[in-house]
Amino acid sequence: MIDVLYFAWVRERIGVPREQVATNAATVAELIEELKAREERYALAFSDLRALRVAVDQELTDFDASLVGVREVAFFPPMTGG
Amino acid sequence: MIDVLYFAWVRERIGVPREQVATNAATVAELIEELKAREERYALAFSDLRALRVAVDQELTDFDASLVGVREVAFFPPMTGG
Amino acid sequence: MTVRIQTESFDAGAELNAFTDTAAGAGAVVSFTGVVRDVDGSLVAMEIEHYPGMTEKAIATIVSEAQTRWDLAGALVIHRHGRLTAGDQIMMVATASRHRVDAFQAAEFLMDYLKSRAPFWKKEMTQSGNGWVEARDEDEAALDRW
Amino acid sequence: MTVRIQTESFDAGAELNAFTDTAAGAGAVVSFTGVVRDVDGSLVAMEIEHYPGMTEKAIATIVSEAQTRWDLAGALVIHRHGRLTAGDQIMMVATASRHRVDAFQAAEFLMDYLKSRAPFWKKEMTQSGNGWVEARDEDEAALDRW
Repeated sequence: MIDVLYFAWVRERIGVPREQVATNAATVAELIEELKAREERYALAFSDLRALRVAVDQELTDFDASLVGVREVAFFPPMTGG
Repeated sequence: MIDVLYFAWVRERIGVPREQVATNAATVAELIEELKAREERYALAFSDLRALRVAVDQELTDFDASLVGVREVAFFPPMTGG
Repeated sequence: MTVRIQTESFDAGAELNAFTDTAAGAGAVVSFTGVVRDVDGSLVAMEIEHYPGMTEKAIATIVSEAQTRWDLAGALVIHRHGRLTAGDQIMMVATASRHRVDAFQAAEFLMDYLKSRAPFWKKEMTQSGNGWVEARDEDEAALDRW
Repeated sequence: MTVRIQTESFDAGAELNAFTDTAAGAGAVVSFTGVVRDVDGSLVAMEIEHYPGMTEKAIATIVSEAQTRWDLAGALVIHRHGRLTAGDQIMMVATASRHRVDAFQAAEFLMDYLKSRAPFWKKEMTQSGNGWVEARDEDEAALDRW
């Protein structure tokens, strides 16, 4: 089980801020494919990966990052702090 | 008559912060030559012009600046504000 | 270094004075304060969302990087989240150094990285609707200079 | 713009807050504060001499130039003269703009020009003697980037 978190419009499209996901996905990209296959709201949220960023265990990374030993994956748009 | 002002170590070497000078010098450089010829303390203060800056009527300028119509000339070392 | 993530407002002047006191002897102190702007008079509120846990880690990493690159006597980051309105202070950064160039550069570096690498997202509620503030290409490009 | 040349101390935090209030709507406020440093523990006092009349004109010219170059909602310069001791605030600059880059650049520009083009001279009184602070080549060179 991996905690999957969503922020900003990704959260709004998927409808929840976080959920636990049972997955055997080896990478973030595989996890995204699994989620997209589940329901339309995921397919919509993940339709353009260029508009998304991902953090694995609270570190910004790439979509090909491994999920081995990972507790938490977060998806969100580019950040707008400051 | 021109008001001549001195600041920082130039003031200390010449011994006064300002004085009125009767001069027919056409340029700052000529005024400096006149002052150097007066007394040793002027010769000392003006011995290395690279270490000096000049303002004419409160505007930073060069030693070849004209003194026509000028009320005030100031000599000082490079500034150290901020 | 001090990093605070909070919903409460803060007094930038009081923070600057307290920071300057702790960094005594530094000589040069630079601060940046970000204020909610109401560009066309239609802003009702700004909601700032963040990623608790990652926010603190990301900012600590950014501040550590600044401390490696410049000779800093101290660094302060305060960033609010939650609901703000026009004129509210969103965040502030302060840096102290013996050298003014170091203090300036470190503050600019912190701002550039906070903009694009700290997990905050701004949503604007306006009279004509709500929308997430989009990241600007120039903010991403600003990272290239470091 | 506000320019103040004074012997009295000032409260940088209170000045920052007042400045931010007047520049409301700007979004980005940058401040720089310079503090008297006692590098080796021997500083008794620092005397700052200036050229009344020219100082105000030179700073007004520098601030006007900054306003021409950047999109500023406001600019503040406070510079003290007279006798100061370690830890005293010497001067401060603040800039406000809609754009953080403009606020930062204008503040750095003001500092670089105040260093080398505003008629102030610092003398340090130390336990081992007194001496005028010498202008540094790097401060003069800093002007070339503008």
